[in-house]
Amino acid sequence: MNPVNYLYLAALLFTIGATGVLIRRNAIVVFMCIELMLNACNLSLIAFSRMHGNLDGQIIAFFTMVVAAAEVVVGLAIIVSLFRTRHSASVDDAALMKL
Amino acid sequence: MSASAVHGLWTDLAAPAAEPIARIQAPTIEYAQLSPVLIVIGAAVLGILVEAFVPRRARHYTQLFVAGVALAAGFAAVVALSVSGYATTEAGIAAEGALAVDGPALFLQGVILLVGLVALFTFAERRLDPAAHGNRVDSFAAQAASVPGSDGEKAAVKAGFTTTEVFPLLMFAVGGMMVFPAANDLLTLFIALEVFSLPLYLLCALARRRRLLSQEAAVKYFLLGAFASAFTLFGIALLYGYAGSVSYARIAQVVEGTVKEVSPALAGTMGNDVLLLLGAALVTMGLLFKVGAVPFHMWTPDVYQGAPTPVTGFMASATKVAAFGALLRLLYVVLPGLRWDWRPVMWAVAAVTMVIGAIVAITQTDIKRLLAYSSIAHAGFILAGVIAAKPEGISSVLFYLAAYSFVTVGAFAVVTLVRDAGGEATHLSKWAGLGRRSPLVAAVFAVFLLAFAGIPLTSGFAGKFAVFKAAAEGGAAPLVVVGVLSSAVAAFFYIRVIVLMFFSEPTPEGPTVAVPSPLTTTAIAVGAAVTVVLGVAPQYFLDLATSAGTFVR
Amino acid sequence: MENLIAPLIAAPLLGAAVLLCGGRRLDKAGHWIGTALAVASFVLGAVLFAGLLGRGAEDRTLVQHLFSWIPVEGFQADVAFRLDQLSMTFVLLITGVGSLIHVYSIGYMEHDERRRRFFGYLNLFLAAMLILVLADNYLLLYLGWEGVGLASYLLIGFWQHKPSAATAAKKAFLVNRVGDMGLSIAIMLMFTTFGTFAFTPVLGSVGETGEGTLTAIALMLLLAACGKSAQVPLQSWLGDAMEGPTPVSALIHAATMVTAGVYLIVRSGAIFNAAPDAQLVVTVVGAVTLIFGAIVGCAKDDIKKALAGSTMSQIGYMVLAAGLGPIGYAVAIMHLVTHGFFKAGLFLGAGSVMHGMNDEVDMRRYGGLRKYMPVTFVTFGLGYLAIIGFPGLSGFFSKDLIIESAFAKGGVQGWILGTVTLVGAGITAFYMTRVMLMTFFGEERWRNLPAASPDAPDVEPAADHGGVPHPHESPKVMTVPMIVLAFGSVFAGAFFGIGERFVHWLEPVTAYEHGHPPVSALTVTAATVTVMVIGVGLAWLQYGRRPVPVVAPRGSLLTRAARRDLLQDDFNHVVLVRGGEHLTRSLVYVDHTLVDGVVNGTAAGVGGLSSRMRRLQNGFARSYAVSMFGGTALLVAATLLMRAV
Amino acid sequence: MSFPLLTATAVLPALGAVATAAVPAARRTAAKWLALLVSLATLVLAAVVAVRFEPGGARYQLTETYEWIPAFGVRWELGVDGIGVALLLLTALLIPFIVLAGWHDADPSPSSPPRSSGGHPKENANNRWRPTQGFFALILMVEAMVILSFEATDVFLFYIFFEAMLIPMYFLIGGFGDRAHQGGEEAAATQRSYAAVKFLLYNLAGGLIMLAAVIGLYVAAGSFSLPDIVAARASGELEMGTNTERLLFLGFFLAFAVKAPLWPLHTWLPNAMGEATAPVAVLITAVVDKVGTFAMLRFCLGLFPEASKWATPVVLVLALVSIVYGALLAVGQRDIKRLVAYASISHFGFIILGIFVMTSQGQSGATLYMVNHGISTAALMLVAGFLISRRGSRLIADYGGVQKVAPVLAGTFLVGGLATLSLPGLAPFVSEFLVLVGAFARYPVVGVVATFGIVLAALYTLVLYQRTMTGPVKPELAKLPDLRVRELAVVAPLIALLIFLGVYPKPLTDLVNPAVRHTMSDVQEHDPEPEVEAAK
Repeated sequence: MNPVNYLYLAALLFTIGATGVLIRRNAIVVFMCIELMLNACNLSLIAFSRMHGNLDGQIIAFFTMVVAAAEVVVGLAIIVSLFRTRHSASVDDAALMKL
Repeated sequence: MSASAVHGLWTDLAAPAAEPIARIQAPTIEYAQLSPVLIVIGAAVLGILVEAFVPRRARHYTQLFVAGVALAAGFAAVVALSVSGYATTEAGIAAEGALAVDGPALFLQGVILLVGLVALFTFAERRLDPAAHGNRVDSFAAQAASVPGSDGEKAAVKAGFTTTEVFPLLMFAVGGMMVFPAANDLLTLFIALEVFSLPLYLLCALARRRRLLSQEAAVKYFLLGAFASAFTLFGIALLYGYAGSVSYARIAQVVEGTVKEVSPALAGTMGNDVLLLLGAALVTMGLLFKVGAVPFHMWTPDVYQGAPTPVTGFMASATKVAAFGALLRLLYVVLPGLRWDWRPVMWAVAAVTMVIGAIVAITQTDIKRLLAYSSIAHAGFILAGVIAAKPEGISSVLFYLAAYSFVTVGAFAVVTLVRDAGGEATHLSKWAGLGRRSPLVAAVFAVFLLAFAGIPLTSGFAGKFAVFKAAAEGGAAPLVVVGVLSSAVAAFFYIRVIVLMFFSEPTPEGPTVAVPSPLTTTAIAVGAAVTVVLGVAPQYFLDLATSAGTFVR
Repeated sequence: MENLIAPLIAAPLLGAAVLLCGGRRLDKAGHWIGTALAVASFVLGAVLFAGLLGRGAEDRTLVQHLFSWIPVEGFQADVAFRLDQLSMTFVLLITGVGSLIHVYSIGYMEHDERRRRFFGYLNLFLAAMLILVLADNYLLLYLGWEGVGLASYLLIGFWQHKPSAATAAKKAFLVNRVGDMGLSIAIMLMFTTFGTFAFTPVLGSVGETGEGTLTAIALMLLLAACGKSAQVPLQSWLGDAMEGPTPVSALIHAATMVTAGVYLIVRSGAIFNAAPDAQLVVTVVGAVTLIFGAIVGCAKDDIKKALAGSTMSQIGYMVLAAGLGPIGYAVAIMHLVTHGFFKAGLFLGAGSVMHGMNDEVDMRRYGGLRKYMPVTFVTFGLGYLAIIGFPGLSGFFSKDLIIESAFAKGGVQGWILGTVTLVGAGITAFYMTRVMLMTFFGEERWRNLPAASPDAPDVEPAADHGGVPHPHESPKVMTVPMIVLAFGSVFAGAFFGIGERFVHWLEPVTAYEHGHPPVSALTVTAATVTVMVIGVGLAWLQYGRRPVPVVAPRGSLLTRAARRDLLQDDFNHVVLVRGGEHLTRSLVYVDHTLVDGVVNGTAAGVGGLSSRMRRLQNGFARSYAVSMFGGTALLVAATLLMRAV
Repeated sequence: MSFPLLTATAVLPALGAVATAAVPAARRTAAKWLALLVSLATLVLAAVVAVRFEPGGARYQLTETYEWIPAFGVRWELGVDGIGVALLLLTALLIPFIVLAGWHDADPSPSSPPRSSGGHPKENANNRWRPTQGFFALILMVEAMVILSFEATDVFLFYIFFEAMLIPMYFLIGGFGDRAHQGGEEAAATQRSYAAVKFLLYNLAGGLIMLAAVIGLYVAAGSFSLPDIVAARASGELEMGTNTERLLFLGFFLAFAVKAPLWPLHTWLPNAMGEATAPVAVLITAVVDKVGTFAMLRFCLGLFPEASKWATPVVLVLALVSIVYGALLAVGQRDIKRLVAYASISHFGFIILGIFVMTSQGQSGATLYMVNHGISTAALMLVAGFLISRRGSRLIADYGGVQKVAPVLAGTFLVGGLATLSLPGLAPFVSEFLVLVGAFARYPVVGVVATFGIVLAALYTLVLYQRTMTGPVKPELAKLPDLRVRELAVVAPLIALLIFLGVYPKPLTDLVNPAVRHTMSDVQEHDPEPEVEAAK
């Protein structure tokens, strides 16, 4: 089938992820949405790689996974520590600094 | 996509399979040219080992030593490289096209290394906070994992724990920042971005005082940073899709249409400018986020305020340097063919950034937030230079970055000194009459403020003049006018601080100025010295920036 | 010989410098130094006069060029002096009368601890006045012009602790400044017209420019003259100027400074001759002032103010004469000189009276003083006879000549002017007789003075003046100058007038031409004398026969107006002072609210904008994300749009 | 390469400033003397410059040129023409008097214990705040920068010091306010910092707009060297578009008009002069502001002759407004120093008028005016300062009859006032009359309107004198001491100078005339010919 469709799918996923970031409160969920966006990127990368017939895209995808993993480590660390301090993982609660 | 293409694709993929495995040649790595980065990253890794094996008592100094030596060595390497001509004549691509070793890269790496070194001193400062249970403490949490105010934390403090991991984190960040402006393909760009971002996220969370703010800052910075990098990545994907490659040179060729042997697939995507423009816009957005340009600036004040002040200083200066370096390379190497598309947009961004940064800063009451907004305004000024799209543009931006980063790191170092019972006294009202209390500190800070305001005979003026001149020569006269007007506005709040420090009577319960160790003193001294030297005799550095002002492709 | 001109000026200048900078150590000798230098300059003047007489009538002009004052591209102002018959006359008058009054002041100011300073100011005045009359160009004249203004300011306000004196001084200076505006504009006009403002080239090349320009210049000069010579409409300051010590009134506000305006007009005769319209204005101004001053003189009870009014009126005569052109110039100067004598004498007499009456100035509190101060009475009386034009005395000759010349103007103008001058002569006789009678004749009203009564607030209780006065004759040092002046006021006229000595002396400068009145000169003289007698008679009827009330009766509307200087001050006060105050107050408001407000407003606006923008920074990570997302969308949209267009 | 005289004139006070600032806290008097000596030495150097300068010679003399920032095309390029020398002399002459007059202004006041830490006895002990040293150091620093801006023939160099001098001025105004203040120390502090900030923001805004123009100039002309640009324009090898020239002109003029100050950009001056100590007020109006008018003459007319002519009508109107408006507001003031400030605004109107009527009389007049106004205002303001410091009030209403108790003070005050109303025989008359004639020669109406200024000047001066010096003595003033030796030493020379320059201004005019000739040729204007060529 036409790889372009994969791109549409990727775009869709990306948008869903972005929307999730914008509308969800729970830090973890927000974070997962970001992961979703990254995966959307991966998908599009693979699709393009397929289209152009070279492997760069796929390689990038691997790197992205690693990066995502690293982000998870860092992110969870931060979020958890925040959760332990405030007993809530809502990003909206963390609004001491403003104006 | 037609079936034939698919078939061709299949054969393409099949072809290598027929080859003998032995024919894979190992990549050639120019270790000498990569030495600065390698040294710093290596030191970072070493730091981790130190954490693992060196007894707690000795860690602080060991880490300090390792990091200091590494940064110094890295700088030496940079100098050596540029002396041996890699900044100009020898400039080339290294590591299979992953990194560029050219003037801008080396210049910025040098700046980052020096700033890193100065920042390192502020990181290692242990005299400002009163000693807890007899052991000196720095400005980082005793034990990041322990809940603020919990018994665990108290115990950690009692035990005299210190988060010496900050040093390796700093080194990783520096390493990433060094790669960032040198990255010569989008993949490296992305990786470098993450490599220096993730440590910063963590560092933000490590403040010893006001940990809630610190953690909040970290969360915000992390989430928004990740969000931005997702966009960046998507942009990278689209650009790759457009050009069929992530190598800057390659993409540039495709954009300019000077590419040879066009594969049918490429022919298909090349025609599709939406891919290109969308991708370019998204990648640019990622970089603008890092430099804190409006409307991607909103994380800046919160994070700057919440993060430990030494980290803020480092972040504010080094990140800008790295990000602008990358932005320059992207716009001048990858997308020059697209100039007529991105220049107007960047015009708008620059203008808005200057104006909003300056205006919002007026009503700030927290010195760190104030400096955050000022950094936003300055991002706008630098963008004006970026837009010039001429060699002068590059060199002026390089100079500005050098000047600005030292002023910033120095200013934040001063902020660490002004303290009251609750740690640093960052609320402006606490700064009243500082000039009467300790004229020297106030005077130095005044110098930094004047440099921010761009008063002649300070580095800030030289830099501002350089970028505005470049912009004007690049035909962006209106932008220059906007620039001067917003710097007039900006002058107001810098002056306000000076008024506060010198002309208003000190409050009885006002802050005290802690007497720092030689470390912070050096940091501040270096900052001040660079500020004055670059203001009075900038010629040498301008020449440096000019000679380093050409990208390799 | 011209080298003597500079020393002539330098002498009093030196005196001023020494006395004013010398400090208290000079208090003892100050007045002697001042007087000596004044006399010295008179002697120099006499020497020069002798020298001039030794020359032919045509080359009696000496020029001393000292140095170039303001050398600028296309602009030459020199410090150069020019001594000719005209300025010579003035030099003698100034230094002569000046010296006398210096002597007089030694006695008059004896008890003032600031006598040294007083003499310093007097010397300063002499120097400035000499510069004024000796200057070779209008700019230098301007220097002297304002110099005398300054001296007059300092001397009127000499008793600065009296607010009235300070105010009077300020008023005098300001009104004069208005006149000075005229002079400086005139000079500018000359510069743009002739490229210079030295007498010879300007007056020499009058013919080469249009009448319009000349009229403008002339009118501006007239404005200046009005200021200095207290002519309507700038006369208001002279009355108040009487706040100054009496010798000052005698020297500056009677004999010399106030006549500077006449000098200016006569000196610029060439310009006026070429601008008949301006001349007409001059005569009108003169005529109006003549009557105005006379009327004021009739109503004042303050002896000095009465004399001031008379001065105004007499100068009106001179200005009128000067406005007649070549017929009148010399005559005007002649009257100026004679007036210098008798008016100075009168003032000194008044001063002597006040000296003996504890500085009382209200004539209604005098009376019958002739027994107590005979010398004063005689000298004053001679001056009186002179001013009313009693046949044979100096005033008779000069004033009569003016009246003749007025008629000689010819046509309707001639008749009108002539009549005015005649009437003026009558009024003069009236008010001077009034002064004479109220002061020296009648009952001795000063013996039993009422306490201040609410119905007459302007009457000061006698207590203010230290009880009942003991009138006595003044010391020699004061009487001698009076005698000398009286001598002058008796014989000067005859000396000048017989055989037209004076006008012939001035002819080379002012181009005298004999006027031909429509009626014979004899008739005019007869008319003058008759009018004079009528005036005296009326005055005697009112003030000689009946006793003079100590408290001024309410009097007719005209009288009351005249007492208030014909309401001109009130006009000034309402229009200029009040209006000015309102203007400035509103401007201060404007400056603070509008001009400053705009800037502060902008600042406030930016501040408000700032605090409004701050609200976007609401601390919610998600809203930041929204802004990023929106920003990205914009970025993308913009980029695509760029390509689209 | 001969001795860099001009550089020396600026470096000397700069070093002096550093040295003065370095004097230890205890040795306050030493700092004062050091500052005085340095300023005198600078005066000597300035005198040497004046002697070495040949009026007939080249336009810019004693020139020095060193590379500074080639990347910006900036050179350390100094040179003086007659106007520069005149103003250099004025500056160098006034500073010693300012120092001497401000002798005690920065002594830590006994009342509010050292202006440092509000009542921390412990901290006062090791208090490192040294107001006195700072005060005199700042004054010298200002002197150095002003002198450099008079000497710089490189636009950028000029700009740098034009801007940089704001900072020390700012601290002088804000840091060392007038002790004689109604409403106590608190109000004083707030008012003072308001004035200082206002001063700085006005000038900084102007300066930044000028910065844009400076950059634009470089883009347009490719050089910062004033002589080069002027020459290139004269020879026609440098063509600016009309609009470019006008925009650049506006950029420059705005900055100078703020500094000068020209209506309606004047409102910072009264605040600044009112709140600052009298010597600092003199420094502002007599020295620093002159940079603005000087720069109009040298840079606006020199660089943009066409645009200058284009703008002339508007500028003239604004100048006239300044003259009348300033005078009227001076009449309406209740505060002595603010009165003098508004008077200065009126006078600056005259100066600008003289510059822009484009006649040699006008421009010579304007230049002389700068010098004379400097001296006269210094005399008036410093005496006023002495008076104020005695009574501790700036309100005219608080005075009266001073003449009786302190005749010398009153006398000097009067002379200063007479100079302000430009009485003939005193220096200001010469310049004012030249300006008027120059204006009248080209625009008669303008000349006439400006002439009203002389009446108003008389009004506000004499009213001030009458209200403060004459009348019955106010009881509070009964014990008022007369001028002391130090104060007399400040005032007497100034007055002597006023009289001398009023009677014999030739030395000055000789200095100025050639420079004016050059400027006139820059703008390609000729004086209007007189109607008739009078028989000389």
